[in-house]
Amino acid sequence: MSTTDLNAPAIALAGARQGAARPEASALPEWHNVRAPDARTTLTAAVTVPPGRRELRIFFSNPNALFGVTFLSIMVLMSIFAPLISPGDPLNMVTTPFLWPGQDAAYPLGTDAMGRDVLAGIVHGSRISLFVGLAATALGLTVGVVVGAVAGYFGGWVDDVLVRIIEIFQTLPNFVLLVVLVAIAQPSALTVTVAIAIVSWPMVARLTRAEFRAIRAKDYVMAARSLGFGCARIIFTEILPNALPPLIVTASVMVASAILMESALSFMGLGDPNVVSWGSMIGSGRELVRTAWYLTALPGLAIVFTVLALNLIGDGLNDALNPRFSEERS
Amino acid sequence: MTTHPRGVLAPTRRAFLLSTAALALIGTLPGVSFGAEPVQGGTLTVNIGNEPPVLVLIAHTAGQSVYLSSKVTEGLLTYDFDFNPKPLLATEWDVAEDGLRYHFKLREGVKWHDGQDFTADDVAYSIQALKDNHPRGRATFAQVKTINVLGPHEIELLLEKPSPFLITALASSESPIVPKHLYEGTDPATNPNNIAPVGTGPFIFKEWVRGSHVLYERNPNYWDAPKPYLDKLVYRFITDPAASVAAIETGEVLLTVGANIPFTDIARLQASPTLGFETRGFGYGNGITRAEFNFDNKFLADPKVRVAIAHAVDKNFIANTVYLGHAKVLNGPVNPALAKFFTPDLPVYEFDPAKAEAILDEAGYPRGGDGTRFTLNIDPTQPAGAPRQSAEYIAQALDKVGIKTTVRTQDYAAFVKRVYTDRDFDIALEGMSNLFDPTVGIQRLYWSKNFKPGVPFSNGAHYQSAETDRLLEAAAVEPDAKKRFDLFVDFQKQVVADLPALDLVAPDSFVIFDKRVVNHTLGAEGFGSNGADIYLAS
Amino acid sequence: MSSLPRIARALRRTVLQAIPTVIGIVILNFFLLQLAPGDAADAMAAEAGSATEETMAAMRERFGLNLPMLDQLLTYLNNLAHFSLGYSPRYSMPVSDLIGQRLPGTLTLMAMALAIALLIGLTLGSLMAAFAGRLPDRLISIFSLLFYSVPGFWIGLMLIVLFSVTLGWLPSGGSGTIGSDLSGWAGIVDKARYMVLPATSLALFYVAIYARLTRAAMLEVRNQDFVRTAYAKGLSPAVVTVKHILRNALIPITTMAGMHVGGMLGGAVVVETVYSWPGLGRLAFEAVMGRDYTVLLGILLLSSLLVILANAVVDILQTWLDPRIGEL
Amino acid sequence: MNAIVSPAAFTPAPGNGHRLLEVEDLSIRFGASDPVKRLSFSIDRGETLAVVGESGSGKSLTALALMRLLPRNARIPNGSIHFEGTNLLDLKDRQMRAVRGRDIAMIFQEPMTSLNPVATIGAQIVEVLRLHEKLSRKAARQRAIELLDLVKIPDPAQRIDDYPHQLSGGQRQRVMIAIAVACKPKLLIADEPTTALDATIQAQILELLDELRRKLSMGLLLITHDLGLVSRWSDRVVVMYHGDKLEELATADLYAPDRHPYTKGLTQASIRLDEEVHYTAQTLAEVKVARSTDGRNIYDVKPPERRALPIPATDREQLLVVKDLSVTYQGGSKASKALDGASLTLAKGETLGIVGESGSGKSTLSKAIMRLVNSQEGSIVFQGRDISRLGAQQLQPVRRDLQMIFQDPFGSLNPRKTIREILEAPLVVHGVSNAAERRQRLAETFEHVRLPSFVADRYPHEFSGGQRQRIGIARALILRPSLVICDEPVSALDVSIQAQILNLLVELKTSLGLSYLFISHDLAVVQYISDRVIVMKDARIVEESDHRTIWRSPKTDYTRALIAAANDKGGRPLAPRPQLHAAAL
Repeated sequence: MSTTDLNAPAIALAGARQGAARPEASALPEWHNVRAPDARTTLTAAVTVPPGRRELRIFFSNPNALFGVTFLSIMVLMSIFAPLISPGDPLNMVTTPFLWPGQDAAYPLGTDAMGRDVLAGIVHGSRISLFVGLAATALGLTVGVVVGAVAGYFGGWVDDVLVRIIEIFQTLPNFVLLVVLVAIAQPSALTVTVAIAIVSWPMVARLTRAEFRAIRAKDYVMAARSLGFGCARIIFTEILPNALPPLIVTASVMVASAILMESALSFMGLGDPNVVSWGSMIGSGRELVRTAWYLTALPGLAIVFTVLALNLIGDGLNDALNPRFSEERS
Repeated sequence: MTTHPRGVLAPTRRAFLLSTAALALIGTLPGVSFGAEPVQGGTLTVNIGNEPPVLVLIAHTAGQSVYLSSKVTEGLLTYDFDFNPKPLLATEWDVAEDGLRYHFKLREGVKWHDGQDFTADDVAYSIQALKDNHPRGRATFAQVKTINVLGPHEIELLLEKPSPFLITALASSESPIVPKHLYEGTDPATNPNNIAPVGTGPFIFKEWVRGSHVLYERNPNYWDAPKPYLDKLVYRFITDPAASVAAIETGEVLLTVGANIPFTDIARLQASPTLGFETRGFGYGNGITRAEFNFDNKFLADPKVRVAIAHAVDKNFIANTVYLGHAKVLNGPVNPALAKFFTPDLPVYEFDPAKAEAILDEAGYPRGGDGTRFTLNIDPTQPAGAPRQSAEYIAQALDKVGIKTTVRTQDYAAFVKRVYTDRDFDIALEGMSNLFDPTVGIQRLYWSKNFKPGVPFSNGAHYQSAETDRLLEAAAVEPDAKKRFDLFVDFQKQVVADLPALDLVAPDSFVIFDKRVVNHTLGAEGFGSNGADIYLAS
Repeated sequence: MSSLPRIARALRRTVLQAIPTVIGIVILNFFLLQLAPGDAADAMAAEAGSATEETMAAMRERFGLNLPMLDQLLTYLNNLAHFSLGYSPRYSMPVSDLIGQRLPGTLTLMAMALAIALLIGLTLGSLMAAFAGRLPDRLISIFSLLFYSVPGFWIGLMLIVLFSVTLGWLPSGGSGTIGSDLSGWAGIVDKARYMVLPATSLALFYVAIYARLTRAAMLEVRNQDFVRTAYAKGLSPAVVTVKHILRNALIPITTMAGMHVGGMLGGAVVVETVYSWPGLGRLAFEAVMGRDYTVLLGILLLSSLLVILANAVVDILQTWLDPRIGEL
Repeated sequence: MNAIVSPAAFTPAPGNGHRLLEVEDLSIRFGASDPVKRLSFSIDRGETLAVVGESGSGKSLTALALMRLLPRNARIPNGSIHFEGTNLLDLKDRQMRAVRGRDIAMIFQEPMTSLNPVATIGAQIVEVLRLHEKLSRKAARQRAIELLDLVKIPDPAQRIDDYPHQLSGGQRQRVMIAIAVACKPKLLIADEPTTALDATIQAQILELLDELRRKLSMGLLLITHDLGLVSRWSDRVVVMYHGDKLEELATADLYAPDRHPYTKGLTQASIRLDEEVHYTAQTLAEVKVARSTDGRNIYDVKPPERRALPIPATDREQLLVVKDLSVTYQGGSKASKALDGASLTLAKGETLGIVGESGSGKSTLSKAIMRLVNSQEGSIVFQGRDISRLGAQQLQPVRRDLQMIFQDPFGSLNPRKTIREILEAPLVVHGVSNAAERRQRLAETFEHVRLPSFVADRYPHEFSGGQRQRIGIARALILRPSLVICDEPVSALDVSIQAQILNLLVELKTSLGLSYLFISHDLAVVQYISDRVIVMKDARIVEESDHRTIWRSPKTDYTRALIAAANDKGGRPLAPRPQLHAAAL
């Protein structure tokens, strides 16, 4: 479990899936050390599938993962075609406030306290929520991977310094740091994204560092060094591709956490007021949770299902990516 | 009434008459006991929303502290709903015809909670401290030239110029009297007594668990025995609106004031047979919502643009949709609740987007290719709730007439810095208190001499009008009530014409209480009174 | 070999590593907070609703905000060097007292939440491992993920509506019956009644994490050679699970639980807001909003110490669980 | 060359009336494949039966099947396992548990992981005693101490409270044995019990097992890939390949002429120290298994060929001169010396063998020369230039001439790259920018290592260990180096593959004019391939000599001990094996 030394729940969740059971279809014995030298010959020599195909097959044979992919695809399509599904600015106050879902066929999901169409909000909100989730993850992942890779690969004082920095960020309570950052930068979709990335990169860095330290000692990295490969080449072409599987799993969970963090920020009144996100819908509906609970429940459900879908995808990816590579790396 | 006379120990004739008059008045009010015998005992748990920074308002003005400070630390006077003064620590008072001398006789036999006697020295010290330290006291007592202690229970204030509002500023929460022996020689702002107060009031400070509650206990040696009736008074700080509502519904708090209660829940709570609503008793607040225009913005500096904006915004929408009807539409800077200074006789900018567009076209701001004339930002004072919703509405309304408007949210400190220090704003959507008098609560927003970058709640618009200045300055020292009223009416007309700010609505304030809680609102101070009369009906 | 020297070594290492971290946190946050628009005087004036030039100046002087930034930092570091967290003019009390008041509440809440999360998580995780790959595994997995995916405040509010308003079983907020002089068992019961809902709200988020971690760890350990050895001895599956698998599986879980101590403090902000719980999370939030740097820095320092302490506790726990740790 | 079709017809010798275990027609199935097919054999009381096979032969699965400890996803579609007349496959789980550990016990390959790391060894022994013998806590502890004494753990009363990590690998295996024999089982299954251990320890463990077998009159099922072990320690041998039993024979007949060609190939391919074979004199035999069109295996042996290669002169131009090289690892607070003042020379065309047990510093030496770890003291003069302090830039041209082959063919190839990418990357890095030239070099190298060039676009996981090692060699050779450091290049390979790789290395050396620094713990391999040999112990070089002298007249006790251990385990049975006599514990 290279990931047990991680701090954040999101990554913990990803980490928790490291070393999950192999898929039942596999013909591999379960005991780790049932192998004489050269044992894997017979297990893999006959397999002539390009890498990736097998993982995809395992991934798509997992019903949970399939559900996740389907739901997320719908969400992504919805966000892409939002202007077609629901034309106009979702912030527009179009009709009577507090229409309950089903009360008016023109607004099937009802309207909020300001007479805005909830359906339009959810449709358009998917854009911001997914954008914040994906962009924050991309950013956090990039920074985290670079820092983690440098620390893990070079070791020594570079590692010491970077680990200190990572530790400083990890020791700070995540959400408090997030609030401080957003308070400094003023809430907008961009600053919220960057702030979420800032609080999430250390976990990625830690994970990457652990993977790099493990892979760095592998013979094929030794071989690359002995062949005179440059550091950048070794990091990006030799180590990184092999460190990716846990990072991919982590990324799916990070997107989910970023969406949750955005909604929590909105709950505390620190969301972007000029765009609709699921979080901001919950944030503005939270006071009305007793009287018009659908205003929080509907975007809440959108978040729950999206986060669930992302987590299920993460699960599926883990099942698909892990077994072979955990073996390759063992 | 016979066994527990409400009178004072040695009432002067005048004071006696006053208190009788007050009694008569009270007797006619609904929700207030008459005939019923006050019950001794019980604990009243109150939710005041945010946690107050201090428990004594000698050098502070924080809104939440009002409900706590007055219970322990009393003032000289208390007031009925029409701001007529009634005796508290002062038993008799009179103001000279020219308004330059205030004379007080103080109650005898009153002791501080630590056993020391209450004397005129305490009053003299407190008024000087308020003049030196209190953010509003500096203005209220600005004209006080000399404070003379005439005897152990007698004091006079001599003024430079008349301060007609001074007599209404002596409530417990506005001008508390603190024990000199605990404050002398210290900085009143940081005196430890501020967080663990010793006062003369009906309740004794017991504990303040930060983040959780403040606990007061009955003062058994209160000068107005057998008051107070309550054994304990607990203040809780529930910030989450939904949780505040839950606390009322479950009966965990019996009274809620100053907490954030969603307007949607109010209708539901009003249907409850056990709950009562009180909208009076906010005479020291009188909040209004206004959109202040930055005159340093080149568009907003143009009066036509401001007029166009006034026509573009439907105040009724804000009152009805944002506040769900729990607000009154304003045409001027004075809250109707501040009845002594309110005039309905003001010009109205009717809601007419077409007219707004016409004015903007005429003023030379045609719609561009994308339909936009120019762009503005609007900054609501709070990032959530009614201010933000109002801002969102205004942004939309302005969008419709071609002014592309962006809502920017930030926390309160950042808002204050942005508007008053950095002046990096176009339209600031603010909640402002009129307070108990326009000279104290309104003048600061319009007086050109109060354009002070760095000072919050000053003249943020950078509005400058010689006529307005003249009217405000004259009203500030005008002892005659009628003349003063006329000056303020002229002032209101002037600023409605100049539009340094668009006054939107006056939101209602509520005390939501369990109907067993009796006598919590008896005058202009409302729950900000000393609370000696409150009891829990069985 | 006794485990005491190992524990002592682990502690010393932890402390030595902590010092640069703590200094880094102070300096980083100090400058970070300086970037925030507005200062404590602005915040207090905003809160008060009125101010004058004189009061603003007086406040800035009291807060030390009129000093150059570096001086402020040096003053703060100097205070720290004398084991003082400074004084909060906003709260008119020493920061250490302020934090001290809230610390017990926060700690009990976090401990309770962690206990609930671990209890449910371990149970669900063991079930999932037992049914790995089959329907119950997938169902429990989705079930636990649901709690992970639902925003915490929503769960909190719904629990209040259900258990306080509708059923009237539990109080909706606060940390104890105020002014009651309950002591002994009655006092504990009273506290517990107030703690159930917030602790559960805080815990539910972590349940999914522990459940999954437990599942993974159990499956991982289940395939280890020594488990095969245990079976080869003729032990029954139950004995193997309890005596051989569980203890080994606990090791990664304790690591993670230790890591969550810091995170819980952040997550507590929302829960403490919903339940008006007098905790450090809420205080931290208010300190940010009030630009009360001394308080915020104090809390951040404390939370980092808390994390370090938690790590030390985890170290000790693991030293006990796993004799290999601390040998080198 | 003779090829026959398997399975060979074989009738087991009639038993001696003390039949303990009778396996009949046993198959094991995973999904669609049967790693063990219709296997039959038997073990008598007090007898040692060896099951021999290379990886994937199904021998370990067979052992697990006897204990009914097969992985969950394995099934036994047919066959029976009769133990003292009871078919174990018919027993309920509860009944089977009573058999495990009491009647049949098992020892596993990996002593490092087979013990619970968080329990004391005492507790782990006591556990089995309390379970089956129902001993009191105190009595069980007493017995545990006796057992530790029996398996020759020094100071057992003290060590009983140790945790596994405080013991060496050999000691842990002894503890495993103590657990296994605690209840005096009738059958002891030892699955590759010494594969993970150093040679000197291997002999001791096997000695112990054999002694216990006699003392406790157990049947012993010895599962191994090592023919040397079999010939020394077993009574009968079952040879398996790919799930098929090829033949069963008495150990004495292992080297007889009329054996199954696979068995013959295995015995010929494995090198033994006492045979003193040297690469200059002959090639090694190679076993080849091919699959016929009807799906059966065709076995083929390529016998050794005589040859007479010259022994390179050591006084020629020195390619590598290492002087007083020291490496210190900074591990936290304390520093450990991994290499202490090593000096050596290597002439052009020479193969310098380095032997030593694990932890002796062999690998550190090779990595220090490769500049993969930094040395603190001493010099490395390669091609006349001290490279010990060169920076990465200056080192770049040197690396072209100095290459390395790694031990684990599974870990030395990047699983994410095709073979073409793996082999072309070094060319790109070293400035061969012309794609055509790179293709040409690739084809050439494929030819050198005897790989068909159509495999270039496959990924490493599609290859067997032997093929991967060829790819590893190809990667080392593609830059046309002059010195190749071979770090245990064959120790992870099966015997048959080992012979192929060794033959290839010798061929390449002569055809490409290479020099080798050949590191191995296996004395027989080093003896075969080296011109000169260095012996290392505890980070130091303790002895150096030419390839003949060092085996015949070793100068140090350590070398003598190494040789003795190697001979002990690997020799032909020199004396009759001690016969069974029941002795109580």
